[in-house]
Amino acid sequence: MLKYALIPLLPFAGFLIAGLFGKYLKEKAAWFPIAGVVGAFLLSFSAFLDVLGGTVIDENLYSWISIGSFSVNVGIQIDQLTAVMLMVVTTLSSLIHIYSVGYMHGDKGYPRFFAYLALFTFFMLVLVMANNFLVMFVGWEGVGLCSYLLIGFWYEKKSASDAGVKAFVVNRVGDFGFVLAVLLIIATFGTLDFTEVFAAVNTPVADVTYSLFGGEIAVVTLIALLLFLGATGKSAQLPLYVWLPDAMEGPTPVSALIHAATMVTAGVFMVARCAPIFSLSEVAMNTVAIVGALTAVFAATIGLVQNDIKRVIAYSTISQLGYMFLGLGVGAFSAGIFHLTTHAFFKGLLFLASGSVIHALSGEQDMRKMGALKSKIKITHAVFFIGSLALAGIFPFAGFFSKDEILWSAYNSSDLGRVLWVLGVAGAFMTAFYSFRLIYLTFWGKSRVDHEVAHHVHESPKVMTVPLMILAFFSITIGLIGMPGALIPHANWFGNFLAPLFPHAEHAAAESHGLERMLMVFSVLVALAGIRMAYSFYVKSTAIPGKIVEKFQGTYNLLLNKYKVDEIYNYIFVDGLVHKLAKVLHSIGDVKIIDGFINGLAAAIGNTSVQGKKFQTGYVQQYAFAMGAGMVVLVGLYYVLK
Amino acid sequence: MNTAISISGLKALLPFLIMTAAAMVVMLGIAFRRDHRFTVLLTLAGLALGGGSLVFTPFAPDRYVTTLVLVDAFAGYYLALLFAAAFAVVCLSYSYLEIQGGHREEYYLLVLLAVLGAAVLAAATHFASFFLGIEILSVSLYGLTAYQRHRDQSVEAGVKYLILAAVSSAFILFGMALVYAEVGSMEFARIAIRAGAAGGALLGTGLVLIIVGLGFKLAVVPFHLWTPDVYEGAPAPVTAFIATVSKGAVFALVLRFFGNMDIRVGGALFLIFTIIAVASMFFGNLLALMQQNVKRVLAYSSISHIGYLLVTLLAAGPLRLNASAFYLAAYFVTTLGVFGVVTVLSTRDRDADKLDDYRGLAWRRPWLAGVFTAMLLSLAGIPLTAGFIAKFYLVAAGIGSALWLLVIVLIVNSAIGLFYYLRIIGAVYSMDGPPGPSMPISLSGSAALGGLTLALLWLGIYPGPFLALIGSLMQTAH
Amino acid sequence: MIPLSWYIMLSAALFTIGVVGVLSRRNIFIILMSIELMLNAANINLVAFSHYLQSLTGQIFTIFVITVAAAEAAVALAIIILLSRNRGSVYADEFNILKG
Amino acid sequence: MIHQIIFLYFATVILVSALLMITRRNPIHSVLFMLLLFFHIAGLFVLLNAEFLAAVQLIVYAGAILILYLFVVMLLNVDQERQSVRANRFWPWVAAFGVLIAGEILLLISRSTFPGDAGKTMATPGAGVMELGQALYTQYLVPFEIASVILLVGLIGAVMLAKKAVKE
Repeated sequence: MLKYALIPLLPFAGFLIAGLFGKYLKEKAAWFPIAGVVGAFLLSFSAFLDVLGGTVIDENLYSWISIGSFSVNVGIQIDQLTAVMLMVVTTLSSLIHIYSVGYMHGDKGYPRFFAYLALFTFFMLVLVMANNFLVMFVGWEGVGLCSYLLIGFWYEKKSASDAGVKAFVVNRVGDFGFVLAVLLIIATFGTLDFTEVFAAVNTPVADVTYSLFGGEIAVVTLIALLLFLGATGKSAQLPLYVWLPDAMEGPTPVSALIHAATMVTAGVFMVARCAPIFSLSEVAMNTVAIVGALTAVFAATIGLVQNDIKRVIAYSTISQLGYMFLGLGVGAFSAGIFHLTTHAFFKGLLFLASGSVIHALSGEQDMRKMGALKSKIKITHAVFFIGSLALAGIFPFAGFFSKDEILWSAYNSSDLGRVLWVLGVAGAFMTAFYSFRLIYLTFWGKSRVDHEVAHHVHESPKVMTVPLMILAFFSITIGLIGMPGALIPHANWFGNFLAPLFPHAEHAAAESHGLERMLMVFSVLVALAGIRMAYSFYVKSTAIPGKIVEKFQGTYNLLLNKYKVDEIYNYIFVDGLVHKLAKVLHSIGDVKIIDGFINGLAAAIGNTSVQGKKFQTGYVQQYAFAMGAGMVVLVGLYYVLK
Repeated sequence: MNTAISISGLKALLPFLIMTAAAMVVMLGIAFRRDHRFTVLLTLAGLALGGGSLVFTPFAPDRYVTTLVLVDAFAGYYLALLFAAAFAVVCLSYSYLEIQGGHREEYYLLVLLAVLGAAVLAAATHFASFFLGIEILSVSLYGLTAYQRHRDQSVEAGVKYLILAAVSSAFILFGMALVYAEVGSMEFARIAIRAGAAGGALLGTGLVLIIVGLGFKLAVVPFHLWTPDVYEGAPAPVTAFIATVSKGAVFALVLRFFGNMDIRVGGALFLIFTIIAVASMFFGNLLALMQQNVKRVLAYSSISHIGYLLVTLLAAGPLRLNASAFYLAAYFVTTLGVFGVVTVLSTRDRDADKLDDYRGLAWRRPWLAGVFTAMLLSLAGIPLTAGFIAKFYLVAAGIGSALWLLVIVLIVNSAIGLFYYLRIIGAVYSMDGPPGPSMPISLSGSAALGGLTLALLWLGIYPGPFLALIGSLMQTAH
Repeated sequence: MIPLSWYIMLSAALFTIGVVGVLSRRNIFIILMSIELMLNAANINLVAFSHYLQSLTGQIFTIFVITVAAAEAAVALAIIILLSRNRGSVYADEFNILKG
Repeated sequence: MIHQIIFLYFATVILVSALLMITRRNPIHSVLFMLLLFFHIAGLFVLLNAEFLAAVQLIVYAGAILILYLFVVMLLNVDQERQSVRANRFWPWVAAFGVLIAGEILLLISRSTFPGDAGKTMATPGAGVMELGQALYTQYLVPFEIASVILLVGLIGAVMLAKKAVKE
């Protein structure tokens, strides 16, 4: 099965060609990454069929590092979970590559863009195909790196480079958790191989406790929590979600591929992959569920009032990722992955479609300057509508099946689960509201488009609309693969497919089909109510929102300002102690780069750097003095300790 | 105690003799024919011969030559590393100096002699060879640093390095005298035994003074202040030499000298090294963040890298020698590669050390930019490069000894460090920048860079055989 | 006879004077000579210990130190000549273009 | 007793001339005090039965190195020194720092024990030189050769740096 090692390597080859020869190939450079990614898609499909036929691949290609008795292999593992991820990643990546041909046309960084995109795909594929933690880490770091490079793709724009820095800093915090978890795994189990680690978690080897902050904590819980910290960074969950909305500064295809369909779901994938570890720790599972549910609601409330079309979708992504974690946290791993799959299609669709809108409006992203576009860009409107229905969870669109399975699992799991279910339903209401608010503001009502822009409004070329239509098709149909048992017994093909991986997952009681059906109807009604409310607010009587805003001015502003989280972060880290130092910093160095630091933690670090530079006076005798002082201190220390 | 040198002893000294002979031959060569290319070829031949002679050198765990020099597998490994690094430096120097005018030939003579000094350090087991090795290295470096006589920066860097290195030598010397007073011997083995048992105040102070001096050579906090200035002022290939050969040889010596001592957890030496390591990691990375000068960024980054490397000194167990051996190899390849790019981009008038020199490099010279990116990512410890494996090895050695504090500090610092490497990479791939390519890259420069890049990827993607080699070499060393 | 601690005290005092000279004087000549003071302080120690320990190592080491001092002085003075030629100054605190 | 008096004399002169060396305004005066200091260190070496080293100290240190300094000092413009400030602006701090170091070393000595056989002399006077030579050319042959290399380095370095630039 060595040929499957080519799955990541083909995009990589595309990256090399586009990167090294892009200068000469100009816009032809795009074809190599596309060929690579499509090739990877075909191979993935073949692998998927293999897995479907019952062949699970877990092979070591060669020994990468061997240190004493400890060794790490470079290996691939294609089981059910990986097969699903492979299909999602390669399909989306292929479509988005093709779409970008049209979207990026004429951009001066054209070859570079495709090189980055192919490189990203390579790392994402490494991440999902890894058979041990270290290879997974390779992918994990790699996608983060590409994300950073792609967010700051237009660094002529200061906000883009700021956003890149923010994403960088936040993700580093998450990665720190991931790395520590990996090290703990080495220290505890002496191996990083998935199979071996998961086999060992139930044995006495794992009976280690660490005392932390005065309490005892089992090593499995500690590992799970650290891994989850990594996941919250990568998948933009509370409290590390702040980077994702800003990451929308990148080109729209990037937002679609990285910040909606693939990279941000890496955290979900990783938690699902480590299900054997998580399942052993109730604390960790509850943490995952609670963080997921809270994020789902929290991000949805912010999404209600955003005016930037991409930001609305970004907050909805955070919210939907929250649903996925909610599913994982209540033990419904396959439901979480199912939602990941459907979400990848409809959210990818929404991003690309919004890209098409932005393309049509010559770069305008503010919904207050849109409206009445539905007749001008018909295809885009149609697919946008389909995507929104899927996102809102309307039967029989894709989002309905996956979201409902998660909510049902939550309801069924425990008392805590019922509370989380309430949160989830509230989130679903808001999701329906803001996604249709988006539709109505953008496509319906009166036109608020600037006059110069209005003349140029045009439908996107075929190379962009065809991928949109393909995604729209999937957004309608993909949900059917996970038909809940309550509607058609034993038709949940997706759940059965993944079932061998999650034997420990809690299965909903079979006899409560009636209740499940009732809850389904309820949540669809809730979503419809949300749509209806959006309709009356933004189409029928557009005065209502204004009145509400007046009445709840404080709440509205709070939401509009994203709960002032950025401000609070800034307040703590920037305006507090380090404020003055930050000013010094500002005046000394390159404003562009330094402004990037003025975001929380980074500012403090930057200040230390500037303060530290003052030691570097350039006077040789002061250097010698530092040496002498160091000597005196060290000798003194030696005495004290001796 | 054998007092005279036997024939087998002479055989064991083969690499040293060849290096000395090479210096003589090059000197005579210059006398007969003052030609840049000719001198470089002679130098390279000498280094290759020295490296080749390692195959015939009878390394053995107890191959002492008069208690002053121990030619074992440990020394052999570091000799090979030093010779290889010097080979790359000479290749890069050729491309750097070819565009400079004047008499350039003595430069290579000093490089050869400095390598000899470094080689002596790697094999030293006695204060006499220790001190002389370090002095040959330093005195050659005074000359090399100030080589660009017409540039104020170069001369200033030379004078700073001169004063501080001389002071640090004086510290080392005074420390040696104190250690000698208490132990009554200058052999490492005896000192280690005494230090492990009941070291008195004289011995302790002596060791601290030696740490100060070695800390200067390694550029660790608080003895690091010279590093950015000298890195910036010295000619780019010399900076590469200081960063690799000089520091590598000194670290080999540190391993030899302190490695045999019982550095107990919680003991004074342990704490001192921990403080130095942690301070170096943080200082280096934090100060690099705001730098606009690429050579200074690399200087600060080297400070933090030595901080990382000190973890191996504190770790217990057999892994640490392997870890440091691999780390240094990866660090050599990476550092030489980075400075190689700086070297080939330098012009007759100035070194390419401004961030702006690299802006948009990817569009002018995609291959060179690719090499540069790979090297920077390796410095940052990104997977698929040698730097990642090296750092992983370090961390593995660290958690093997439960040095959680150091390991966590190391990870936090890698995170900070990545930022400034990415900043340079960002500049390389930005769309603005000076237009048009300047002069072509010389053959020797591109050959060296190509070789280093291959080595980087080989060590990063398929390090198995190399790790096994290190494992077998270091096993006999202990 | 003379206690060994006297020698150590003498050499320590000399070393300290050397350090102070290096750190405080502006003229690079004096700085270099102060470094020679530090080396000589170490030499006194080495010879004294060699005497008291009945071991020749210290004396032989001192010969090496003097050799090193000679080589170092040669290069150091060459650099000083270069400095005064290029910049017309031999004051340590006037060399300050490399910093930050 | 007589030894102690001789030692005290040497020590006093050494320290006083060292202090004068680092405080003189005129570098030539400093060099001369340095010369005085070297002579007295050589005297100490004789006191410690290291006659050969005493000779080396005088011939190499005082005779060669110091004279080299003197040459260069006189080669360059020394008058300048007479008008300019001697010490940098930190010198009081540095002096205080020196006191700190001295204090630390005193503390160290008070805590140390020294070899009990203090005061013994080396074998017979004169024989030291022979033993020294034997050791130098057998056991210490390797570092001896290395030491010759370091002189070569000094030679090349000095020539390379101080030579006149060639015109192209």
